[in-house]
Amino acid sequence: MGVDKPRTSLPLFDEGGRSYEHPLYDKLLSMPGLSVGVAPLDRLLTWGLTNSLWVFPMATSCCGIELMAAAASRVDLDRMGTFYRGTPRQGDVMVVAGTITVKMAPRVKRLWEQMPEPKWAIAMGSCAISGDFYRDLYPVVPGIDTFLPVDVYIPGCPPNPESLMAGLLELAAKIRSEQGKPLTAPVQKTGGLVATKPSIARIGDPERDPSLSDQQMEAASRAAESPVARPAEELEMPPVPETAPGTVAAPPTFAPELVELFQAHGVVDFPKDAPPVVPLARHVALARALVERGYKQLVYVVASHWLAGKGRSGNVAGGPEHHEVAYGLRTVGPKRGAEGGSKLAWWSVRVEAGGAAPTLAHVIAGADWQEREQWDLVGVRFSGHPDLRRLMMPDDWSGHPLRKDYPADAHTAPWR
Amino acid sequence: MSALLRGFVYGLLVVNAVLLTSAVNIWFERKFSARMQSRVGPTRVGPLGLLQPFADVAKLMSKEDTVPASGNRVLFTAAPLLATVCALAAAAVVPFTPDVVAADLDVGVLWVLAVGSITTIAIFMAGWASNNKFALLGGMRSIAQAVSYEVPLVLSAMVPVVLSGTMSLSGIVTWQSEHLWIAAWPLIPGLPAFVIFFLAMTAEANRIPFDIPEAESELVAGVTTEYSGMKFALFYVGEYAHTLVGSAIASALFLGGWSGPMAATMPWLGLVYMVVKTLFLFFMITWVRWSLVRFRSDQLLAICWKWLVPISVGLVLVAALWVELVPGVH
Amino acid sequence: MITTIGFGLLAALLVGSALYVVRATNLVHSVLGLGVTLSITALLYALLEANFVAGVQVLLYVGGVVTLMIFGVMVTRRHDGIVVRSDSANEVRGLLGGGGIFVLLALSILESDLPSSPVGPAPSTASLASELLGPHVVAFEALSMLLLAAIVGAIVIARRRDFGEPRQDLVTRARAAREALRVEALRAEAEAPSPEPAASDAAEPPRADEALPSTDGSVPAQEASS
Amino acid sequence: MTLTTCLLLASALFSVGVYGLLTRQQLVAVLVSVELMANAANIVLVAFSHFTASPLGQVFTLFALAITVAEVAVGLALALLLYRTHASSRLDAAKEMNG
Repeated sequence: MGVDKPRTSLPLFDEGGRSYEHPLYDKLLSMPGLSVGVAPLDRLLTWGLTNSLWVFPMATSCCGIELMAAAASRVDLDRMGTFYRGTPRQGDVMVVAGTITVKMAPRVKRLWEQMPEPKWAIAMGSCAISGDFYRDLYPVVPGIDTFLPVDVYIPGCPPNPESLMAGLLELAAKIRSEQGKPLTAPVQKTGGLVATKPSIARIGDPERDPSLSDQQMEAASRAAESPVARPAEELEMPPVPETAPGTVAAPPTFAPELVELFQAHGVVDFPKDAPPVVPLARHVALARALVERGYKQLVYVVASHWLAGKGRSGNVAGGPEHHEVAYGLRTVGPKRGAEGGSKLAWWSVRVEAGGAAPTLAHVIAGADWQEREQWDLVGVRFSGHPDLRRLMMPDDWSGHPLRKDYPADAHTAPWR
Repeated sequence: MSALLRGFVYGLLVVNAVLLTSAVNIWFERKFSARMQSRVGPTRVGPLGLLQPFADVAKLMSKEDTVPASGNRVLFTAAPLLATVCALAAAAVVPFTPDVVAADLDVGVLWVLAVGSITTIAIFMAGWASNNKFALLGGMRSIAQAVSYEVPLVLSAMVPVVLSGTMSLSGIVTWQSEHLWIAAWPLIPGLPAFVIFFLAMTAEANRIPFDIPEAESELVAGVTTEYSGMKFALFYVGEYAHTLVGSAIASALFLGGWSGPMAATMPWLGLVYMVVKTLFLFFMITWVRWSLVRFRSDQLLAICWKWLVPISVGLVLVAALWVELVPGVH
Repeated sequence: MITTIGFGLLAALLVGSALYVVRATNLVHSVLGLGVTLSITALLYALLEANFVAGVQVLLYVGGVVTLMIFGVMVTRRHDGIVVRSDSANEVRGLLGGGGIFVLLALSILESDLPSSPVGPAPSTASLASELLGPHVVAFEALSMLLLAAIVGAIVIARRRDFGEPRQDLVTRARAAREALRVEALRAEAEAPSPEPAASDAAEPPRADEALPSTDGSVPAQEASS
Repeated sequence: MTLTTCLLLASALFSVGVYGLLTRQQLVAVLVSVELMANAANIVLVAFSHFTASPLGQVFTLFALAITVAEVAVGLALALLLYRTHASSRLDAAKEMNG
């Protein structure tokens, strides 16, 4: 059981910055006599640009709500000629509002590339600026300036609409300050995430800003030294309680009419606060029987990963490494109130390392994506699954981030 | 030859006036929608933000002009031109005063309807040449809508034609100056026909509540999804020009055009009447746009085929009966 | 003079666009080219002082027929297959047929004695109307019946949904093909060296009776792959 | 512009339509070619109407236009049907009889 290696074959940093220049523009400016006409024209175009900044909203989370509020009454971005266009072709400013994950980042990058020049990017909110407290989470991009040339940062969590307006005014001032200079654009590279140089020096990052004070530096290095999370192997768990397994009496929380069915499918123990464990061989048959009894809605499929010697009830000496996959099914129907209501049946299966759980996708259609998610994140295999692909993580991701042996500080993104 | 020259000069005037008015109408609509939503609207450019459309155009001029790599370059470029030209070509036969009309065709109404029907092809071309699924869906919706609404549009436009006995727009206006507005006098075919023409014209111009070809919540930006820069500006202005010219034609067909008190003696007053009526209709469209929500596709077609078409057929019959039975119509 | 130049220009454009229509490899281009051809024909009508017919031509042909045809092309194609390569299988047959007919027609036209200028003033739209609704009113009414019948017939033909077999076959085949693809991908993935060992015998593979469709009616992967 | 040139133009158009009819396989493409031929016939009618100063030609053109619309409606319905039953709009696909 080897630890998945974080992927390393990703594009390098690009420190090029703004180096692209429109060839025709310089040629025009160098022609004698033209500069007289070009200057007012440039002023006119700058006037148009600064007063008609159409926003292409890239809203992924709570900042998006503030983004919407900014266009509504009371703040009204339309006062300065700004409104939102749903297509990148007609946007001038991409406002990235919200956390960007590793899977989302290539899409953001592609949308950015689809915007016509000249274009600007605004990072709105802590997550877009730096990743904020999701920063060290495995799927989160620590700030969009790792792959977009950001022009204006709007701090806040989330920033209020007035801040967004102030940011847009800042951007207009920036555009105005660039008036008369040759039109430049950042180098565009195709494929993967091409990182630009982060414009905010990050505390704790190797590239520190010399302007930071000593105190800040010290605090930052202390923070950097303390591990993000302890490796899973060190986690202490309480020992397994001595109560002998095999007590048939089901707790009152378990639906009484199902006890017999579960026993018929090889369940010997009904723990009080955990799902009963069903042998793998009877797993699908039990699910089918439950479906026939009206338990038709798949509420959850939750898998957990246990290292050798660990189990769901504590340390198990000599216990094998395994996954435990819990399923919950619910009745659906018109009955309501005390007599009817929705009833829940739950159970789990143990999948030893290297094994696979038979899929329920053919019994309950909804199991398809849920099992995909569990495979993607926890790494439990489902045999016979029609479409076992990555769901949450990028397609080329390797490893399963919620496995216990996944390095807690594994920096899987290229900018780490 | 002088007729050609006159047509050229008037055409140039009319085109520029329509485009300028469209630009101002964009400003008006933004201010108006802001008022409807407790907002303020553009304030920063010019007095009351009046220069906002011009700032937009200045910006769009400086934007990169993108053409989808797998799209069809020729059709992609031709589509916004065709759409705008069709909208402006219809303005050629609009009588602004008894004298100011670029081309007084004897089949003016037919010309307007024929040119208007080509706009659909332009929109479809845009959608197809973009090679974008949203644009294509918008184009297909546009065709379904335009083919349907063409029918009540033509039929309701036939009511003034039947009543006045001419297909020339200035002839129809002259008839109304001798009688009354068609929307008012033979009240029964007149007023419903006006309402139907107005609705169908709104649908042809793809304005809310008939804007399913560019339903933003479903289709990103509809057929204009892939358009940027000046090509998008052409669509943007062209849509307003289309609406404006449609309003002008509706007011000429049903609201008496330049006719009004003292218009016969003072031609400039006729121009004022015409402009006021046109802008009033445009204002109505804007008002409807910011008050109503969008119809579903099936509702849109159901309204057309189950209500507007049968009613307008009946209206044409009533108009014919009116001409036959009431003395002094012709 | 202007008429002659205009006619020559229109004729050249007309024949050129018609050639484009029949030669275009893309069906949508072909239909749009037809629209251009018909618009130029309308201009020709205007040159022949038939304004009303020109207007009807644009309204009906360009606005109606071409639009309908575009719609027809779109609904008979799936989204990615809009580019329809229309093949010119029998080039020789076409050239012989078209060329032969043209030669025959041209010879007979050139042999005939035809007037070179109008014998009188062009007919007005009013005379057109009185002709249409006077002597030819029966044909006019019959035509409206024809149109009605054609529309009803078109709806009946196009709306029939009970073709059953071929269509369902398509759907079932598509679904089976998709399932087979997925199973194939899964198998390839299981065989490829992965960080974890491949699925072993510890987990019981779903038995055949377990794999039958139950509630959702989806096709089980085992059947689809066979 | 004489009647002869008009007729020559119409016959050229007609021949182009025949060429398309004989070379094309797609049902919609065949419909397009038929449209071209009908259009040529209409040109003849309008030309005769102009040079004989009689409205009859234009009247028949209007009739022909309406008939063409009917033809296209039915033809497109057939194309749709062909596509549904044979998953293709090629005329070859419709060779077999189906009761």
